[in-house]
Amino acid sequence: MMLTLSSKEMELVRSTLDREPNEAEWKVVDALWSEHCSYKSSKTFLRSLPTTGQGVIMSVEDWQDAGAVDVGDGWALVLKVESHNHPSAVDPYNGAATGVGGILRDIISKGARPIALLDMIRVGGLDAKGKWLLKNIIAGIASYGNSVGVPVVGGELSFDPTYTDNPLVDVACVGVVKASEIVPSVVRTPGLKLVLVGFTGLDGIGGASFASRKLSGMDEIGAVQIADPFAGKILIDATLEVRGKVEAMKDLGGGGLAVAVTEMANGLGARVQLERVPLRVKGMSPEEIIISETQERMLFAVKSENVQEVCRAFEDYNYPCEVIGEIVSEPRITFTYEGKVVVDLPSQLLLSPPLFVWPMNRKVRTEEVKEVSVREALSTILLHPDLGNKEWAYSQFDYEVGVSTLVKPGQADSAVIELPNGRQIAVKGDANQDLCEVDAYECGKAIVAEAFRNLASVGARGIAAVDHLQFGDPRKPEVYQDFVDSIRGISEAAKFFSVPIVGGKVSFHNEDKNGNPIKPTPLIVMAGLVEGKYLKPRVEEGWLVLLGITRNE
Amino acid sequence: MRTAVLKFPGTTCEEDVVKALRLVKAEAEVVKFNSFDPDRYQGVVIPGGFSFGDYLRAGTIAANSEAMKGVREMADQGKLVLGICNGFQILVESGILKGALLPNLKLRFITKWTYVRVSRKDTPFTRGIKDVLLMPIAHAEGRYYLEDEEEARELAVFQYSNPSGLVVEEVNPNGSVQNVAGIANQAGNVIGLMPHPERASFSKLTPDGSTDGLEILRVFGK
Amino acid sequence: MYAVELIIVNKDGVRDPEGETIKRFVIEEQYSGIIGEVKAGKYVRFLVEAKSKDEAESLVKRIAEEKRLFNPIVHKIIVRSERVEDGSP
Amino acid sequence: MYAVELIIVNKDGVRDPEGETIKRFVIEEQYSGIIGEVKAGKYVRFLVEAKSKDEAESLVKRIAEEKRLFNPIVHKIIVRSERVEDGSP
Ligand SMILES: Nc1ncnc2c1ncn2[C@@H]1O[C@H](COP(=O)(O)OP(=O)(O)O)[C@@H](O)[C@H]1O
Repeated sequence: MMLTLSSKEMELVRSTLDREPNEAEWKVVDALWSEHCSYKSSKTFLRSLPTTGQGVIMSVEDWQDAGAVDVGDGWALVLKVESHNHPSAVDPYNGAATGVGGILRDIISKGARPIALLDMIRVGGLDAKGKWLLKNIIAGIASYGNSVGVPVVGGELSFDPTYTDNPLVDVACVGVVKASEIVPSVVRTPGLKLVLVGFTGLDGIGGASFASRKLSGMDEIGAVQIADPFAGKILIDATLEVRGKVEAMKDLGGGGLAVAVTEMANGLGARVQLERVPLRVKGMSPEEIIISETQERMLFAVKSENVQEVCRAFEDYNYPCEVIGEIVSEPRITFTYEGKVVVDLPSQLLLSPPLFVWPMNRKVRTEEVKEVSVREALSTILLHPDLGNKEWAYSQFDYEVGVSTLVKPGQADSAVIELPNGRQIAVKGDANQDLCEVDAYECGKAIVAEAFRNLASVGARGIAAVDHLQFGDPRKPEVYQDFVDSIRGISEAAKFFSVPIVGGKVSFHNEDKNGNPIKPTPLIVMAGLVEGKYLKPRVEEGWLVLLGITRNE
Repeated sequence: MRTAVLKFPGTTCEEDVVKALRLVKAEAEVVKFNSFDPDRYQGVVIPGGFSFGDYLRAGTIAANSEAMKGVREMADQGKLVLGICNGFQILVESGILKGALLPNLKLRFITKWTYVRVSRKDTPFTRGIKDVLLMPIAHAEGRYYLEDEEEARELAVFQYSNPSGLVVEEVNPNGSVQNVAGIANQAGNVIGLMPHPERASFSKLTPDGSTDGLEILRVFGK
Repeated sequence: MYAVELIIVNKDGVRDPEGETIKRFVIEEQYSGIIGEVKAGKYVRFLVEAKSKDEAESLVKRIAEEKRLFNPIVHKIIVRSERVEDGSP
Repeated sequence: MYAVELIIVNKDGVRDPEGETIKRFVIEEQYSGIIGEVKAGKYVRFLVEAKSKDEAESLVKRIAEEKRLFNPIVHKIIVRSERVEDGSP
């Protein structure tokens, strides 16, 4: 059995339970206590981010799947970012595609309709491997986004040898929902039925711990997930059809049913009968059913009287929908299989992993600035693939679907989309690995400022952001220091611009095959409301005006 | 005109089409593929998207559905049938329109604004409209093929062209024969095209403020 | 049980950009003169309960035609089969 | 000359949504019980000048690996060949 728990953590589990957990129970604890699900190495610092502010409807505080802000007339904008780095390293096509599927499900989990996607891609370079990665990553994103009819309206393409073995594939999604119709991720009352939609298969067994581990290069087949955008589309359509009849919903992500059920119960208890779970393959063991990470599944908490109606919407599409258990008041998570207890653990234990603060140590940085000739500097900059034309990539995305993309990819520094209430929002994602490598704190500030400026360039004022913090192994003091410094920077700048951070994600263990961490790559995705008229992306003639002081930086 | 906008599992553009059809005052509604009654409508639009994930080949699985039998009935009765993008692929795969739509020569999905020349004005959709229209394409399998190129040219209603309406190979985005962007049946009541008229129906979304898509959709408002 | 393979390729004379691309990028640099034509297509494998090879193959042919798994205007199909015990290829 | 077929399908145990969808929406109503699993994949056929069947097949295997025509993490390949005179399938 492959667990990521440390011996100290295992000791803690044993002493809390006062017994030795069985194998299935260990796997459940392992999934819930994984870095991916528990944020055990990051939570302490994430708390310092400014998460509230004018217009915030739902933020990190609520510990929900995505954040939401008010955009007028009773509408809320829902925003989330996530990465699929490790899966994309081994299977760039499916890794990137399932990343899109996952972020879409985060948005529909709130009852929101996804209206735009962004993709921020980082690979090593344009050598054979880099090209293979890039080609497949873009094709994977296109395949999923296009198939479900959500326009990919913007993103980044960046090249740096630091990503040769560990590409970064970040996807963000914005959705809209009437604020009064937001569906929570957690339940408050016992008695609700737990309804699972979608087949469960063998895919991705061990994925949550995979993401929290470094890439071993070994047979990672179990962690490979195949994207099924067609199923994803059905899931989106049917879920949005039934959202009014559902008390809470969650998508199934890392850690599968174990995590979704426990987090949804949120301190209450749940009883699940595993034999009721619709399976794609015969002969799955109860344990496998609990931790399978098959894509395109959702968990709903539904009042008994609404179950039929909810499931009818899915049956219409020939999509499985089954009651698998219920929420109970006794705070225990119990999984049974044909009457036999497989897992029986206290909710509290699962929801409270020990938090860590790892040792920190600031890298010694050489202050010396290399002398370069203007000519050399210019040609290095202008020939860098980062500045190449990205049409090859974005022309593979159906960015027109939805008839609301006003400023399209390649036209300006941010995309502008129209909301159902007629208002317009701008969105953009930004990171800067080179600056972060030199100074993570300044970089944290800079990326927030850059995102804010990018929005301003089309006439929008930032109203909310989500961040994604991508680093190496947190147990390395230099890495952890950078991590903490970047949060401090992001936090300061977000406060300065009054842009609340309404959500985010952390991804550690991004390393090359020699165990060197990637350059620190925090990333910001910001949304802003256009004030007045959005600015024309291009003008035919006029003066060029440069604002601000140009320094020797 | 009472118009059904047919939604298969995987269709993505049904709401966009309805929005555009409302602009021309068509009485349009989205109808799910498993509850489609052809007798209730005078016209039907099969919108774009990825019906059944476009697995195997774009449009194939949808072409096998009961709903397409209904569409064939409507076509035979001379009612108006419009297939956009995936809708065109479905019409071709079900044999209601002739030919095949193959993967783009570049082998990838392409989104792009394209000019098309209106080559046949003897259809209810194109009677009296402009000569050149600006509309976006967004597809991976749009290379129209028919062995007999002469016949392809006769069926062609839209051909990729330059802005002044010249049909030249350089502007062919996908390698289709004769630059075909859309065709009609002999009678002209059934049209399929790869470009999206509904995306060229709102002036704020088009590169030059035009609304050429509405020209084609207008017939449903009559 | 029979494993019946249905292979769908473009007819001769219909361009096959995928085959062409594989040939161009993949082969010419290193293997020109050794590799001739390259043709790409789709592969579908059915497990069929049937009494004979013939019955299995004609069933798949019928399905391919009825359900238009290929478009006769552009594609040709190759159908092959072999007897299998448990169905794993 | 040898005609070498390269068939690329998902490994056993790895999902195949395309095959599943074909089965569920095209085959099932009419042929359930007769048609079991449906698996979809890619097909590439190479004409190869080689001295032996073995040589032809290993050349195609090498090309498939070197040129990443498949991803060994998710796919398995089947390589088969037969001797041909003029290369027409
Ligand atoms: N870097 C971060 N900054 C701010 N909030 C974060 C960050 N990382 C995670 N969060 C928040 O933690 C919460 C839990 O996230 P998570 O459980 O990972 O969501 P999901 O189930 O969608 O993966 C979310 O509200 C998320 O926005």
